[in-house]
Amino acid sequence: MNVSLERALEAALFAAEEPMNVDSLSGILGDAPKEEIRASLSDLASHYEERGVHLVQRGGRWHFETAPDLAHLLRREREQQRKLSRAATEVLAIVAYHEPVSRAEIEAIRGVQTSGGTLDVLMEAGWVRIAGRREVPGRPTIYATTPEFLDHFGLSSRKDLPGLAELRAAGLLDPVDEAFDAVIGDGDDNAGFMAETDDSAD
Amino acid sequence: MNVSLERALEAALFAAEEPMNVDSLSGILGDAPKEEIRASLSDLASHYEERGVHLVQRGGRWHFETAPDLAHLLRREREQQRKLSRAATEVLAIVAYHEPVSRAEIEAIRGVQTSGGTLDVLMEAGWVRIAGRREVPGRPTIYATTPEFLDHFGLSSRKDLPGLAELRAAGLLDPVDEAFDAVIGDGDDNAGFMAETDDSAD
Amino acid sequence: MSDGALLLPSDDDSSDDWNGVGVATQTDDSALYLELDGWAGPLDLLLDLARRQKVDLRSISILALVDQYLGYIDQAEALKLELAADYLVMAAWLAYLKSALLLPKEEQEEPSAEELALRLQLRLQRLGAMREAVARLMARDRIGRDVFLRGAPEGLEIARRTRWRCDQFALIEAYGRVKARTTPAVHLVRERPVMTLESAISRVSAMLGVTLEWRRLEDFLPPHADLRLRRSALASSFVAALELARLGKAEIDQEEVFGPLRLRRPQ
Repeated sequence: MNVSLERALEAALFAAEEPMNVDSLSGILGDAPKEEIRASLSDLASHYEERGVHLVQRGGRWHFETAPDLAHLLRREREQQRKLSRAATEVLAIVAYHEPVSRAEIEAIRGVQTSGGTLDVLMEAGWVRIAGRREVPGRPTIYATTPEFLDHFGLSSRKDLPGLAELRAAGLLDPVDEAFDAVIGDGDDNAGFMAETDDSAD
Repeated sequence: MNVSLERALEAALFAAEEPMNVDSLSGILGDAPKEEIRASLSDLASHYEERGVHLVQRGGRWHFETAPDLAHLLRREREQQRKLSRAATEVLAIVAYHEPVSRAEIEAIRGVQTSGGTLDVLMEAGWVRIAGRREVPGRPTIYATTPEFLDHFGLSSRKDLPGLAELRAAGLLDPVDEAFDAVIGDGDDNAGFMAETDDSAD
Repeated sequence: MSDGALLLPSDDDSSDDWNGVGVATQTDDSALYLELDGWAGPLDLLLDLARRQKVDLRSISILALVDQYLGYIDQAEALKLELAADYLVMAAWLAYLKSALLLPKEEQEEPSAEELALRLQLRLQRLGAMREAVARLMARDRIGRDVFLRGAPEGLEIARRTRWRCDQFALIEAYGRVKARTTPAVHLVRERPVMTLESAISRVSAMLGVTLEWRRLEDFLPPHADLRLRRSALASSFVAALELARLGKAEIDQEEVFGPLRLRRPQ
């Protein structure tokens, strides 16, 4: 165990205003070997496991946070978080589980139009970003989640999304058309069964 | 040693936005007995003594801070040396020979477009400054060199620009000679560089 | 997938489990049936109704669902509640689906009612899956709600300064390179004193007013002007003279080719 590296990492991560990845930690610590940093981070994380503060990794970036079981002590100290609307939480989940995903695809799943404001709120929160365009006619913008999203929801990676593996295995993340073809066997496609709905209570 | 109290104190002090005294800690922790809090704080402080983060008490209030011996890691100026790019060198030379000069003029002289980033680099280097605006339609920003430029290149004034006379003798400066003379000859930047004059005869 | 999973097997099942809106209204959350803004669109309402069947979404009865939806729409219309157009579009579509589902199979058109029902079911499954995902996602330990970051981090100061390097030689060389590469396209017109035609006309006609004698054109120029102004004034005054002659306000005389040009007031 490299005590001095561990101390330095501890100090750097305590002082840091944002989660840090191994690269930037290495940069701060005079280009310490990344393998050693990884080992020390893992030692540090186990040291903190039982304590009131935990060292966690989210999307490749490390930060300290308070232990979840102590939330009740700390919560009242904090101002209430702005609550996301139901539409926003739903759009967020769809982006997270289906990313990258276009607005039309989000709307197809929700069955209602999604106001641009909803995506804006999620982008402003820093949880959703524009991830380019889909190379299909019309080149629609596609959206994906950000590292901050993983931070906020305590996910080490997208693989940690609750139920992701099961949903994927059940084909529930596949588009309806694909699932339909899979069930029916051949692709009789133009059953466009549902009129695309207009605006509704969103 | 009261582990759960210690964990709670650790989390509370970690999340606190300012140092906390025993009273307010007791308030957060459901009115825990202050004697126990004091004992746990002292245990915690010894636990952290050898670590990269210390728990310290100042004027009766407790907070975490990074270990003093690691301060150099966290406040580090990283200076990197970089060679000025070819494009930036050209722009710098043009500014030096023609100042004050607008970006459009720089581009006209170089014969290629100049990215705004190039001038930014020169300004960041401290060699070029904004010298106002040219009083022509569009009021373009004009640029000039700084005293640091003279220092760095070992010139006592712009008139010392080495090779100036030679360049001119070689005819390299001819097409812009007049403008150059006008600038060198009198310091009046607004000498209607490009403006057609009205009746100035009477 | 069997037909049974896709469709309600038969009428008896639906009549047992479901007795129309009236019954559904008496369930614990009867408010559901009055709260029109509670759903994010028809699909959402359908999902909610499907959940009431308390079975896996893969084995819901589409027919029962259709009846419930249509019942809801009827109820809402009876209460004179304003329905968004998309609810009515869905109702029309579901009414069509229902009638198709009740037709004997051989009379069905393409796509078959079963296929349409399957698509609806697949959509509901997908929306349902996301609804559960939302609940599970929002229940995680979230920063600022369940876990907290350091309240007052010192911050890492990494002032990254770049020191740019360049020397005199590189500078001069660069300038020479630019010059060698391009013929400058900047046209810099220096400020230059000129005499406009208007001022020449007024000057020449004023001076013609004070004498009757022939006078050389050069005499009409400003006496102390520098060379460049004189050239401008000469050109302007020449044109002014022609203009005044055209107007009959001056006479012009030139005795030989390239000889002096003389002016006077008309006699």
